[in-house]
Amino acid sequence: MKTTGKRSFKNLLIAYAVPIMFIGLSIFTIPLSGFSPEYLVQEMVIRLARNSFLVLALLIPIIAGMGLNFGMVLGAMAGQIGLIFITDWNIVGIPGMALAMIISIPISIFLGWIAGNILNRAKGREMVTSYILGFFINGIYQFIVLYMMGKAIPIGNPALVLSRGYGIRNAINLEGIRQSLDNLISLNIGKVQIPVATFILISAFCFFIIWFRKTKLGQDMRAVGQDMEVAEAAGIPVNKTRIISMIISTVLAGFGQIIFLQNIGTLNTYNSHDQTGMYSIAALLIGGATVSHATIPNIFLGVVLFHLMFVTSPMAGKNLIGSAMLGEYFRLFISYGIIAISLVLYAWRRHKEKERARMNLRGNS
Amino acid sequence: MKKLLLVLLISAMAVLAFSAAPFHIGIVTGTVSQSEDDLRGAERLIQEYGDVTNGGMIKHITYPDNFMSEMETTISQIVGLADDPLMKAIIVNQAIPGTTEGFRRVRQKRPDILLLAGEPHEDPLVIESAADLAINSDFVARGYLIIWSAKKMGAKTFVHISFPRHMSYETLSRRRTIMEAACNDLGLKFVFETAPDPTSDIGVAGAQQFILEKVPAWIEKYGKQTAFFCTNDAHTEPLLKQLLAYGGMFVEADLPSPLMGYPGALGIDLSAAAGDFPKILSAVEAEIVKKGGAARFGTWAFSYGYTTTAGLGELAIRVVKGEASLNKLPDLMSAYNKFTPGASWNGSFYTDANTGVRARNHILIYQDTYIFGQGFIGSASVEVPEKYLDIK
Amino acid sequence: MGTEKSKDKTEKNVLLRCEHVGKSFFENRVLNDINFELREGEILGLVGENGAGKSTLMKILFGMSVIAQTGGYEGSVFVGEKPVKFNSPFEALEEGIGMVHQEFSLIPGFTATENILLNREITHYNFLVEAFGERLSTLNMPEMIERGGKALNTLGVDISPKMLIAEMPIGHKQFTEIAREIDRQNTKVIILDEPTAVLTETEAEILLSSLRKLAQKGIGIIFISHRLQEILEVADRIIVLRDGILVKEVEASEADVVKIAEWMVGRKMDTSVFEDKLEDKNAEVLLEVKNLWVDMPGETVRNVSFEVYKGEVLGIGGLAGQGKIGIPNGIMGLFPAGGTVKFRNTDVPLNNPRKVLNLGMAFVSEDRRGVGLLLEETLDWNISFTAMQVKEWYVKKYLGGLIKWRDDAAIKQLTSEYIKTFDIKCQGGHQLAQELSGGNQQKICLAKAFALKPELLFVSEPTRGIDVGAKKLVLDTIRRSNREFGMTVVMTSSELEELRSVCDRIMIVDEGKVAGILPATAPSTEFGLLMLGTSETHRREREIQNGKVKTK
Amino acid sequence: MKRKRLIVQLILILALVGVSAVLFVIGKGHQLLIDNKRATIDGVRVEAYEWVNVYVNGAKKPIEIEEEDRQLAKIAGPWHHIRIEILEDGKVAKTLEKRFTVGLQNSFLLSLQKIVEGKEDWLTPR
Repeated sequence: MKTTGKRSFKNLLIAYAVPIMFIGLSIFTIPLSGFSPEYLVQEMVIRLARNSFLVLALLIPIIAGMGLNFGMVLGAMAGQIGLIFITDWNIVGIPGMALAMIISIPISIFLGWIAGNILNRAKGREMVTSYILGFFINGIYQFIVLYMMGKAIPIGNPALVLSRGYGIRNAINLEGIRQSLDNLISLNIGKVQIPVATFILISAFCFFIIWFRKTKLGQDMRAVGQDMEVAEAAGIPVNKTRIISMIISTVLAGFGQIIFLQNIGTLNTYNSHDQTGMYSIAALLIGGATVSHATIPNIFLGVVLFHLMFVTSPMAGKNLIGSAMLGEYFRLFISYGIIAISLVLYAWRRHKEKERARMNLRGNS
Repeated sequence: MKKLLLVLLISAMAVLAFSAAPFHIGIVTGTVSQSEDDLRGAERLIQEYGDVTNGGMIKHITYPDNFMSEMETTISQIVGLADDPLMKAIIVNQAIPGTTEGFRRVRQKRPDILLLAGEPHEDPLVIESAADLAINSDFVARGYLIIWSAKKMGAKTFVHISFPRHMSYETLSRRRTIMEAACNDLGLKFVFETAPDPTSDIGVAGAQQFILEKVPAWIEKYGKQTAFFCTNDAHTEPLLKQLLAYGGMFVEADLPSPLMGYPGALGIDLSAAAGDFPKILSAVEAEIVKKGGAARFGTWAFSYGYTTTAGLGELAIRVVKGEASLNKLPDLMSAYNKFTPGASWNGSFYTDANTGVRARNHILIYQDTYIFGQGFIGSASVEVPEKYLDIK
Repeated sequence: MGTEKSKDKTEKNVLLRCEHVGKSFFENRVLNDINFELREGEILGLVGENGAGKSTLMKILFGMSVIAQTGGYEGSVFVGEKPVKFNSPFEALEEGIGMVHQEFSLIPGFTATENILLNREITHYNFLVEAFGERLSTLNMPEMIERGGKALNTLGVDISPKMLIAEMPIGHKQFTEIAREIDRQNTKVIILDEPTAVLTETEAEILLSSLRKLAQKGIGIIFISHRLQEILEVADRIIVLRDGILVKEVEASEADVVKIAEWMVGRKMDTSVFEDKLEDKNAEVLLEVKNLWVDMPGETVRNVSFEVYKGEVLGIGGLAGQGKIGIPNGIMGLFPAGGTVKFRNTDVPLNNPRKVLNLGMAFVSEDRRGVGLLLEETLDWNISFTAMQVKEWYVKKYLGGLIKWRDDAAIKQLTSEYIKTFDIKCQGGHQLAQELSGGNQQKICLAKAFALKPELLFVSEPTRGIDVGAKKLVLDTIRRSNREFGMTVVMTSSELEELRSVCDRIMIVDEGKVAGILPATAPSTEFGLLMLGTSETHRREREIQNGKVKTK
Repeated sequence: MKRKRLIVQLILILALVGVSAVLFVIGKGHQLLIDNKRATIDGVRVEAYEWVNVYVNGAKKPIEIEEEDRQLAKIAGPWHHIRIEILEDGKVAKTLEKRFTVGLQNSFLLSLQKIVEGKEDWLTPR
């Protein structure tokens, strides 16, 4: 009995190795950074509001067994195109955001459909394929935004178009929709401001996921995710289901990017989407999710832990080493190193689980 | 383990402990790999006013190297500075994208903090909406003055080297147009040459290789009385190297500094003189003259990035102390001059080309060009004709 | 009971009928002129050795796509009176034929209910269906659980419909699979492919009784099993396949275990049997294996102890998946293993292939393409590679071994030697291994092992996938190297007759344990009984292990 | 059945387009340029006011416009109202309230003089 208790505790440690490691690191970096609790809480609230939706967009492909969808940058790009249009038309506030979302939907569907089809030809290597796919679509995005917009696609606003007559400027000021959602219902607890409307939207989406899992489509995705062959044999259209999961993820990533950028207030036309996939995935992994299993609590835990590290580590590094620059490198080391570590830990964990599953087949020795 | 924890906690406490300075100035710059001069300017201030950690006045942090993708980090870095109750001014040099948003957030919580932006990357109207003061190198006046200087140095042709991404920057693309117009007016031949973007797949090495191979051909084609100019920092070093070897002229770099390209092109080590610009200038000058480049190569005697970080810091301190006012040109010049003995500055308020509105919080500045083996050329006192201000 | 059954046999409707069904995979004929019928409520037992054609027959009946892809089949199949030709399992399901596969087609993270009703879920309508299609209707879980429970109840087992497959013992998974087939509204025929292979004794009992229940409801069942006792217990009629031919169709009441085993393996082997069997019991023990377990997926070895005498050829036989292949793989350190292995009275470190090779053992793997050969290299390389690596033979050393150089001349000589000895059909040592035929590749593998000059050679499935002529050559080579060079050989094979022809003693492995060791001269039926786990001693042993010792 | 679904899908798409149109109209941002400059209305010269406070859409903080000045207000959507306080010697001399709707143009010019004088064309797209 004692040994099984010990073992299950060990299993628990293994299962939550990544978040535990992060909590451990945070215990060091928080006091080292010298930030006030108030600032940190505010920062975490802001980051929960702006990043959670993006991370949520990753859930559905995981359910469908397609791993971590690095291809979500496709959706981010679609969202940005929506934002460019509404900025050009000067549609502001909540209606502007909603319209940007509507514009992004068909683009996301199309991109998601392409991604799904390509990933169906690369079964088992979805993650790296979607990663590379992101680069490829990025090229097309740049072509459209830098050469087509203003020429083939009418964009009139001189604040958007380069003076040469075509191409969108490097940075776009999103003042029209800046924090329109966050400030729609704003609540102050102490000195911490809470963007209630954004959280309502996020929780609505969580409920959507919970509901979705209970639909026939959600059930099929779970089946496909766990065993493609069995699902196929049962007559579930596997490829189609996988494409649908990519489409949903891409559309949601587009919405997520719009929510993200309305909080940021500035759109880096050519770069804002670069790190979306990487950071969302990192946050999810740090929350204790794996390539094949992720829950809603993973998301919120992950966003908080990852961004806590992100906010505190540069200052902690600076204070520890004494040089501003090294603080920045410390942050990079921590944040990217941790992604690598959590992926390795995942592989190790899976190995352990497999070994454990076969344990009873082995001799008594 | 326990010991380590204790040490860490104590050092954390030390950070939190009250410092002696009455107020703090936050400075955000790039790292050495991105923009060394900006960072040296901050170190110069720390040297004078002390680091916050040691009870001084200056709190220096850096923004991410990969700043275009990591805007989130830039914003929180800036906002994080405002968490310090003694913080009275924040200077961001260069004010990369995200600075405006960072400033907006600081303003929301701490309206008392002065917000200064050096060399903003965001559109002038955008940064003006958030910053108390924004400083740009005067791309309008320099568009004319570089050509003016080139003519004075005896150039017949002016070659402008760039690539599409840079030409998508409003400031760079507008300066190019002004240069072309100035060439026409002053009787120089204007040539636009394209070189690969170092941030593309070819990389810095590939882009530099391209310049190394191409310059002899360009000199062959346009003659030795040709002044070259490139918009990209990575292109500068190989360009200078080849110009020294094959002839040709160079007025000043995009972000002029004696450190910009020259040490690498000349193969001299200036690390011992870090931050001491008169020493750097004379070392570079001696080498240029030795290689026969006298009167053919120029620069700003003091780095623009270095002076901007230090000068804005100095200005902020003076303003907080009540010794200067933020939007007075002479006060700004005096703060800048503190770090650039001997060199003169000129500047003007930025005027929006579309509306003709003159901004009260956006100043364009430039320094007199220094020609090696000859001295200051006097461009700071040249009147820039009105017409160039309106060229878009 | 048997007479009663045969009486009403003619009165009941025929559910499924095969007429002159035959199938060949290209040149290889696997089924020939099969005729049988299955009636309502009847349980038909189907037996045969590995490779007798059982699986192919079932694939035809279930419409597996592999059949159509390889040119279809001959003869005709009728469901009821309707001739059918299935192109996919879905068409078979449509006609009411369900199949329970040997490998579970269950989703581990799903509950029993979810698996039973996979893609046949009960759903609620909601308005989103109108916009986005049926798949957005929500699942009606309570009703599904009820229906899943009902299907499980029909089988008479006590499994919670909410239980996760991953948490189930293996037997429950089997029941879940069957329940899925039952749940289909129109199921008339269920084909069960070795359903009891993974079950404990008690579970098997329950399964058999639930099969009887199903039969009473009028469902026809085709039951494939290697456990002849079970077949006799449950089936009404038994058909025996051997080498693709239906050799016997009898009422269960007229058969017994020994008879069936004879029918199954009863053919005469035409390969020349080496007569000089070694019977020297006093021979020196070369290898001693005690309580060996090997974690090799699909070939798990649980607890095996045996001895190998110097100079003999020991055969390891048994049905596929029972663990016989796991034994050499475990000893050679290719899969995680435990237990004690002694070679010449010294302990052999497990899980360390290099050490084992150094001790003087060599292994010809059953996995020629994966482990055995460097397909894109020359024969020279293939034959000498291991010897170079392990023994540092055919290597010239300079500067006191600091620099090692391949001795190409020696390698060439070695290769041509083996090409001659083994009669390898090739253009010479420079040819690439992948260009050779299967038999010749096998010989290269043997040559590679021989080049190590091992004292003990493990050969695993040496004749798999090669034609009859090549088989004989390979077996001859093994035999000759044993008799002429005194190399001790442990040979694993699925073909009993092959083992009987080459080996001195044969060990039969069943369910990861040794079922028995017999001299090769023992009658083949005895081996058959050992393999099928029906020998009395073995059965008893199993019951003891299952904690069900019969006191009476 | 299929047909019905097609119709539903069509209706949904149309509804989405409709919603987009509504969002476009109610979210459209405009610049409202408010002029306090001397003007000639029907041949009569109207001087600029000394100081005017304009409250746009119930804002708490007014836009303060000096004599001969033009200021800018950002507004969104078609329906607006403004409250104008005309100050003389630092005291509110006159208060006016106006409701108005704007079209889809980007920029509108509002002349305070014309409002006070009761003219119709006080708001012109620009």
